[in-house]
Amino acid sequence: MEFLNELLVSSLIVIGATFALIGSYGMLKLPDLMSRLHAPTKATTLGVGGALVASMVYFLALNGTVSIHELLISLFLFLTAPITAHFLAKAWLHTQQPNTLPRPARHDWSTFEKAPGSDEAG
Amino acid sequence: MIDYAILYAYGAISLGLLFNLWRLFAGPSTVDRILAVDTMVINVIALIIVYGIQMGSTVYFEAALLLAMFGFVSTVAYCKFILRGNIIE
Amino acid sequence: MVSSPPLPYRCNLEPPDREPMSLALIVMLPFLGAILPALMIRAGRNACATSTFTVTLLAFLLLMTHAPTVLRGEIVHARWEWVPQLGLNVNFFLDGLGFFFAGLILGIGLLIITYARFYLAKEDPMGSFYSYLLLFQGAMVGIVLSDNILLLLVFWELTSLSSFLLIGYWKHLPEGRQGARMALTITGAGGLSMIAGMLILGDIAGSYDLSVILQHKEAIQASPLYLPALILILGGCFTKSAQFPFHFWLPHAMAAPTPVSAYLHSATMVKAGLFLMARLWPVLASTDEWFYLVATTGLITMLIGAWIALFKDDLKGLLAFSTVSHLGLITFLLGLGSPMAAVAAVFHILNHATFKAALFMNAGIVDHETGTRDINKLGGLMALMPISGTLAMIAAASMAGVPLLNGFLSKEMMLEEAAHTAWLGNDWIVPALATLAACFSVAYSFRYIVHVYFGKPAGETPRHPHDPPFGMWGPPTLLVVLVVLIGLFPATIAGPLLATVASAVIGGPLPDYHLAIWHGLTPALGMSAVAVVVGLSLLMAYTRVRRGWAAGPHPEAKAIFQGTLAAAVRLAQIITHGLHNGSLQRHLAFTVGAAVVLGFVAFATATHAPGTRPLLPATPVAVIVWLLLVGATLAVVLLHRQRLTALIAVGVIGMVVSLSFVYLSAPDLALTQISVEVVTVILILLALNFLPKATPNESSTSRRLRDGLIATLAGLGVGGATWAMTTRPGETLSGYYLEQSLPGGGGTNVVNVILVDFRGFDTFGEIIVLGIAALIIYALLDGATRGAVGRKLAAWQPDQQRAADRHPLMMVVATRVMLPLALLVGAFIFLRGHNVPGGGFIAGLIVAIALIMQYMASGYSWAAQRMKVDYHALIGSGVLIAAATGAVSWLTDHPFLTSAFGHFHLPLIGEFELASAMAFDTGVFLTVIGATMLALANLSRIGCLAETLPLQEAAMEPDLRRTHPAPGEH
Amino acid sequence: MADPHMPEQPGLLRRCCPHPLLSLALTLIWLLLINSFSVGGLLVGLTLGLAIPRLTSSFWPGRPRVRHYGKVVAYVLLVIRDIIVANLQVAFIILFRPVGSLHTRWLCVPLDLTSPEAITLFAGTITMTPGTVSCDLSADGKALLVHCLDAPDAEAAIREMKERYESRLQEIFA
Amino acid sequence: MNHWLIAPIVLPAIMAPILLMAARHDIVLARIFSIASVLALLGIALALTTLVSNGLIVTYALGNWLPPFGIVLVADRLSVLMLLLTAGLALAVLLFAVDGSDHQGRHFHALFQFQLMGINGAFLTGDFFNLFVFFEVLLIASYGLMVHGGGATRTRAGVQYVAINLVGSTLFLIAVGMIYSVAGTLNMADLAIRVPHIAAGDQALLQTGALLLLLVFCIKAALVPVHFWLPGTYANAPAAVAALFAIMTKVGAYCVIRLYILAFGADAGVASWLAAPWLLPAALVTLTLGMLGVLAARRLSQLASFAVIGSMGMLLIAIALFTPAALSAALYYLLHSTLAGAVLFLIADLISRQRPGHDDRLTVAPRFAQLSLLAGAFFVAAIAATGMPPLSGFIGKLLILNAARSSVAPVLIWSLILGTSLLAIIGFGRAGSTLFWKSTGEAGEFPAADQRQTLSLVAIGLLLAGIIGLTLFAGPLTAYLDATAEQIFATHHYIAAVLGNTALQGGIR
Amino acid sequence: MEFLLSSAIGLLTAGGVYLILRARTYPVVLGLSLLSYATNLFLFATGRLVLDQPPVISTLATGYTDPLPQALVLTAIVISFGMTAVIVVMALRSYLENGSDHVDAPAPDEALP
Ligand code: NA
Ligand code: NA
Repeated sequence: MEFLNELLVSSLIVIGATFALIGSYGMLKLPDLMSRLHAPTKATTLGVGGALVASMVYFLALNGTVSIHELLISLFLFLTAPITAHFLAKAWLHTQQPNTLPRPARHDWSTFEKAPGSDEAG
Repeated sequence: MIDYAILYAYGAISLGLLFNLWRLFAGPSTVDRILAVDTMVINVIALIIVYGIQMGSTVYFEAALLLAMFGFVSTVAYCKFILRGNIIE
Repeated sequence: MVSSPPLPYRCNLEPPDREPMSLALIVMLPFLGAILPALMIRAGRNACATSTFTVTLLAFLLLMTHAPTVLRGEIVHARWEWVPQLGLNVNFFLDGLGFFFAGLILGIGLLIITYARFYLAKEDPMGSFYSYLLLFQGAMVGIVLSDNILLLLVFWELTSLSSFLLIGYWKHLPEGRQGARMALTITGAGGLSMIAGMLILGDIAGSYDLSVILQHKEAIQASPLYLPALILILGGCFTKSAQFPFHFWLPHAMAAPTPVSAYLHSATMVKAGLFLMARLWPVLASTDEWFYLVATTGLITMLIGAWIALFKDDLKGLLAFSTVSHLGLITFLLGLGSPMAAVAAVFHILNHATFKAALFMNAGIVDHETGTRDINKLGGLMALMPISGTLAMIAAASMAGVPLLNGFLSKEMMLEEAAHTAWLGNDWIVPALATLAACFSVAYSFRYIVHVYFGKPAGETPRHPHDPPFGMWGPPTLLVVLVVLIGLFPATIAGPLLATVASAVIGGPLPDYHLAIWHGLTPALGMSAVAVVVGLSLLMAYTRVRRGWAAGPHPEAKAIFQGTLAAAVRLAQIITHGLHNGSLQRHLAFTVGAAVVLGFVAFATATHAPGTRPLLPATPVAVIVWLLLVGATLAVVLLHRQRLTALIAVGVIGMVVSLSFVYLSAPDLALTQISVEVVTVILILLALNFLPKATPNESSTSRRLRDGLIATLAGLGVGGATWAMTTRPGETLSGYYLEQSLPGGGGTNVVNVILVDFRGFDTFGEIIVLGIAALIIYALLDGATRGAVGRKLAAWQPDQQRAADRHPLMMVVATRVMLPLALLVGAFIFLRGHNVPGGGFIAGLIVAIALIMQYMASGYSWAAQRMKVDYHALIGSGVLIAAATGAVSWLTDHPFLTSAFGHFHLPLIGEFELASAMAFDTGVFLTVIGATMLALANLSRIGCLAETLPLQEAAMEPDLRRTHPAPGEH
Repeated sequence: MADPHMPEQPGLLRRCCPHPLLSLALTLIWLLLINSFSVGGLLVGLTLGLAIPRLTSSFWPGRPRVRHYGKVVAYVLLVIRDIIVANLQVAFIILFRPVGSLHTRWLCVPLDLTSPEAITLFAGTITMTPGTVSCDLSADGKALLVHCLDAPDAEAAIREMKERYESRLQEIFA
Repeated sequence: MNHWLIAPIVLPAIMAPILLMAARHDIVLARIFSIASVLALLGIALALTTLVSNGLIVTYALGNWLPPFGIVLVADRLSVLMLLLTAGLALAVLLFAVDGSDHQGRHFHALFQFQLMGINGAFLTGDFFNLFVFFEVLLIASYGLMVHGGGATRTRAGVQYVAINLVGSTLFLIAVGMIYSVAGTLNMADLAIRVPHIAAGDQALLQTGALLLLLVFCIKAALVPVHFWLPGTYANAPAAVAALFAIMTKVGAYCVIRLYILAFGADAGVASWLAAPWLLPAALVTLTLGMLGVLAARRLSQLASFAVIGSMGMLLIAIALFTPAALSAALYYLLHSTLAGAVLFLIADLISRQRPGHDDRLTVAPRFAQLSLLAGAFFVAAIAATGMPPLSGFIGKLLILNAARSSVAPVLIWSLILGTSLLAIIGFGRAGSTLFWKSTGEAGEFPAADQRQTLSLVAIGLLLAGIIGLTLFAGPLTAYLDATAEQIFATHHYIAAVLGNTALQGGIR
Repeated sequence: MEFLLSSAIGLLTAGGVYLILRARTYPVVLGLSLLSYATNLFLFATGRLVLDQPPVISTLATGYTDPLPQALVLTAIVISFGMTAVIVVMALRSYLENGSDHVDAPAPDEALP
């Protein structure tokens, strides 16, 4: 039982760490920002997740304490990672002004066009 | 066994951090640098959790929690700065 | 508990004082009375002059009440303690010398006051004139009555100050201002030199009391410090009495109104130096050093003053240089060191005062009546101003040394002494030079008479002259009467006084002397005769002599002095403004440089040994963290000109430092660092919005190398110190805290217990720092919304292209969800802080960040509308709660911030703890929120003001339902 | 922090507990945070769960109208599964696919969702799942700009996103 | 337990938030509160003076934690004297500010109170990390006061001031760290006991730390070469603030006196009199540069700034002699130079206000209102500042000269002190004649400024009265200061008061 | 480990000093930040380095680190945070007033208009 726990914890740690590494590696390898953006926002999420689950299992099994507050970290990461990516993408759109973008039906993307009804002048 | 796993994790995450550091230097754009730092924060969270496992202590949990909660705030702030200049309008 | 050490300068209060008050009153009356003229001037000029006169008269009469005592050879004392530790006490004594000078000062003062009433023009502020005059008078009387050389110094410098005011009285005249400053500079310098001299003298004698010092001739002259003391004291005397080479200030002080010149520069102030030499004569004189210093200086001054006086066309200039010459004469006499010469000196002081004051007043009359003092423009005034002319003739003849007048008598005595004086073994040079000086003296004296009152008028003078009112010629008449009377009956008129004074100077038995017109055919008579003949010949041949003089070099002392001063000022400005060029870069380079030098030298010069503490292994994680830190630091330095990038890199450093704290067993620090980092980044970004986005490269390569060198040294220093510290074992107080934390502080998180309990006072100060920071930020930003800055801000244009949407939807929604979660975490961190990492500070930052996220997501006005909290009040209440928590312990008579805690048991809930530290931490919590929010909210408010658009109410609502476009709008 | 200018004056229960679901969630999260269960902890959690929504109610002008709570759970499970798959796929791409062989492209995904919460959730889901990042919203909120790391067929990708996530979200937020 | 001991810190610390909350929008109320607080501080300082004047050293263990574990406040003659000086100066300065300049920006009174809290704390604390905290309190409050009212040059000078002081704070922490790392304590008295027992191998760290700390204090005390911040700061600060800052330089001097006699004085073994060889030369150069600056100044406030630098040089010369007599002289000079420096800034400001367009520059300008009144005030202040008789500057100078007799370089010290006095006399003479005399020759007059200045003049009068008081009562005062100096040198009294007699007897614990 | 920390602190110091010697307020602010990191780590190091012995009293603990430096560093962090905020805003105000963020004021006598 203990061995199984150890095995589980160890594999979770290894999996998490591997994904963390892959994410960072992708960020190094991929050629342009938009591609690079895929690497960390995905891989590292699982990377941290793996480590967190490992931690939960570890403290449950080895200490006998129910440690589930690690879930909170995941909750926050899940809440924030899309925002981060969204902003990075918008910042990239704003600085690069790519002309190959598909355009939506009536209005442009909000990075380039103000929301209708917004009373911002100029 | 866990010790080896942890050692592996340290190596992997550290390598990842070095990659991030490289991206921080190389850029080329500021957005790339922000991305590098954002990823770094995630890796650091992972590192702290693994360190907590190694030390068998939950005393480091809050550090990871705060990084998770607020790591993104600076990233968003940097991006907002690039987008609008004024981050609180 | 502390007993005063035995003080060497404590004075003894015997013999019993006789009428001590009246003596002090003589000194104090002019000071006290100085306010009168300033007040009485409102009642008119006569009232003003009368009050001044009355004050002086009172002092004079008081002095005269002591005349019998003094003439009996007795000394009156009066003493009060002032600064006994220093030996500076208010001790006065009145002996012959003091009496003589005080009488001179007050007596001539009375005449001057009368004269000035008529001399001063309507537009001259008479009130301040008389005030200054009385101040000066008091200071002078103080000098001559002081029985304490430090007190004497006080009065000495007061004469410099009050004469500064008097010389500069005619503020509109540049000559007056320059003359005043020159006089102040020279006499001030002399005064400083005298301070040193007096301190040494007092030290040798063991007391600063003159009456004590005068008893210690042998000790003083035997002391190795005698010569320095002598030189320094003479520095004061020579400057004050305008001795060569310090003589040049006196003629320039003539820019003062004539009453001032007559009073200060003939009768009184310039005599202060002579007085002091006479005063200290018993203990300082009759050494070779004294002779060569004093007699030589006097002789040279006598000669040079007379020579220059001959060629001065300004009446007052002529008189001024003649004064210089006569002062030299007296100095010369004092310098001879023989009792006989001392008697002659005293006698000449008296005589000079009478004829010179009369002559000054006469010059003033001429100036007053004709509107000029230029001899070349004057002539033949005898016919127009017979009274003045007669007075001038007598006084000038006395000055020339014409028999039957008092000047003759003392000059004769001087020549007699000179005739017997050898200088470095040479026995003709002194008599020869003295005779030569006498020749010049005769020449300029007669020039004064001949070129002003005789001959034909040189031309039309600015005003048509006639004899002035009695008020102006009365006082000189009185003096001229004295000139004649003393000249005719010296022994009767001046004899007793002279004897008293001379014995006070000599401090021993008087020499055998006779005050008489005829002494027989002495060498002096011959020298006098030569002087009259040669002097008159010089005057006959004046045009030619003058031409010869004009051909020679004329070192203009004023120009040299002013040049020197200007050069000194310029040098001072080069040094000062060159050094203090307002460059922060320089300031910081000096500061860091000083630290580096001090640090390295201190370390190298003290004993040190390598540390013995076993080193911790460098784990791979540590190496990686280290690499990250190094990389990020290099990134900051190398990329610092791209400001946003540099900030990002700084953020990385902050994170790595937090990670290091985690790694090195400091979870509280890690939490704090993480939270602080976020707020700092937001703050800097808010500011950076308005700042340039890049830093220009302005430093030269050499500058960068210099800075790099300083930086490297500083880094090596601090790094080395860290190494030295961490590698050696050490013992600290920490054991106590670990031991006491739970039983004494009621918490298991020792760091938190230290913060809120053991060293809660630090934390109290720390939250106040934070609160102040926020207040300053508020004040700075609030000020930026107004005035020129406010207009600049309103006209501000963003310097970068801006994306269209201000509040991306996803962010708005996410932060709404985050807010309650973050608050919950904040509460969690707050509540647990006492026992595990956390606490009020971190919790406050968490809450603040959560709120700031709302601002970022939805904009300033939207969030500000929903934040009805007054951040000022939040800061205030935070500090007050913390203070109140501390003060509660006063109720039980415990010191501020004494904590209390208890464990309680409630059904269902179980064991829980309540601690006063929680209340304290609440204060911390509130202050942190208030401070952070006040700072950030006001920064964003500035951002809003800079936008051209008005503050909006609801545009940032995430409610697309409301803002959805009408079809076909685009 | 309560805003006195809030328009509605709801009843007592509503005033005390403006967001019951939120209160419940906060209480649970509190228990997560303190990492142990005790009556005292629960009481504190309940207090905070009630207090925090009250304090922050002015930041929550309207609450999201969730119709089917049951489907929320199903959706979460689906997304977690997809995230794991996504991670594997992306890891494979990063490690083994040559950069030149990727079909990176931009997609314009038309939106049927209207509520901000739903749109956010949809965009978030897309970002967290295979090889896609939602980059921008159109100014009128009716289209989502998505970047794909490797999408050979654009139409298929759009269809999959809409069917797999948007339709489910539409059911949840009705 | 004498709770009055903490009142000088807690009272302003409470008053400031009250001002924030109750009187933020009511300047009149704020003024009343602020003045009342300063008056109370004055009363407390007087009460404490009577408490310690018999030689008693009173301590106050915060949080009831015994030193060296908790923070302790120590009131002895020296610290109470500084409290009294601070309160007196603050009263005058506050009256001056209340005449209008307090309303030119936000939060003047709250910052003022916090400033007093910081200064008082620095004087009272017996713990050198707590000293750091109070340094920061007083510094940050001074940052706010310094830029009060804003303006281009003032804010720029403010940035410089802050930057320099932040570097100073950094150094402070490094120095404290070095000392703590080998001495293991933060309590000054405890440090004094431990220093002589510190191993030879650790001496380098200890002494380096102590000297770096000295540098920090010297930055505050504006000693060359770390004085550069002062002219720009003082000359650009609002006058009332510059006047208040006269006490800030004294905080640095106070710390030197306190720490380097207590912990690095006669009993410190190999670290004895650590500060002296560095301090004396620097002080001599400071005196020279300061007085040269007086000669070179182009504005009256600049002149006053350099006069302050010079006076700090003079003060630190006396301190650096490290004898009771010299220290007594130093304390007298400290009192004197604080008042003299402060009043110069106030006078400069009044003059500046009357000469729009010319301000306080030493240039010829038309005649201005109140010329004779201000000229008189300036004359008295200048006499004091140059050390001319009969005012306190002269007495202070004599005391220092007297004390320097037995020093290592009496001739040099005497020559410099007297020589620089001449520079000061010339400088002040130039300034005064330009401002008050030359102007009368110019045609025209400035329009009479319609401003209420009664309180400003009262403030100036108070300070001048203080100077005259120092002069008149120099005898009893020097006796008191002699006793104070003796008390400071009798370090065992201080140590026993803080740690108890056993600490002394037992040596290191 | 000690060497890593020492060299890191040294590097941070060097970087900070180099930046505070620059001519614009912004790098000076960053330099001061770097210096404050260095100082905080330095002050922290006065308690010597210890791994996994947090200053939290517990029955499981094998030892404790010196808690006092940690408390001091906490105070120092908070104070330097406040100071940084002030200098940032003051630099901003100065820039708005002067139109330049150069750190060097004009020479004192030129300071007046
Ligand atoms: Na804590
Ligand atoms: Na995705």
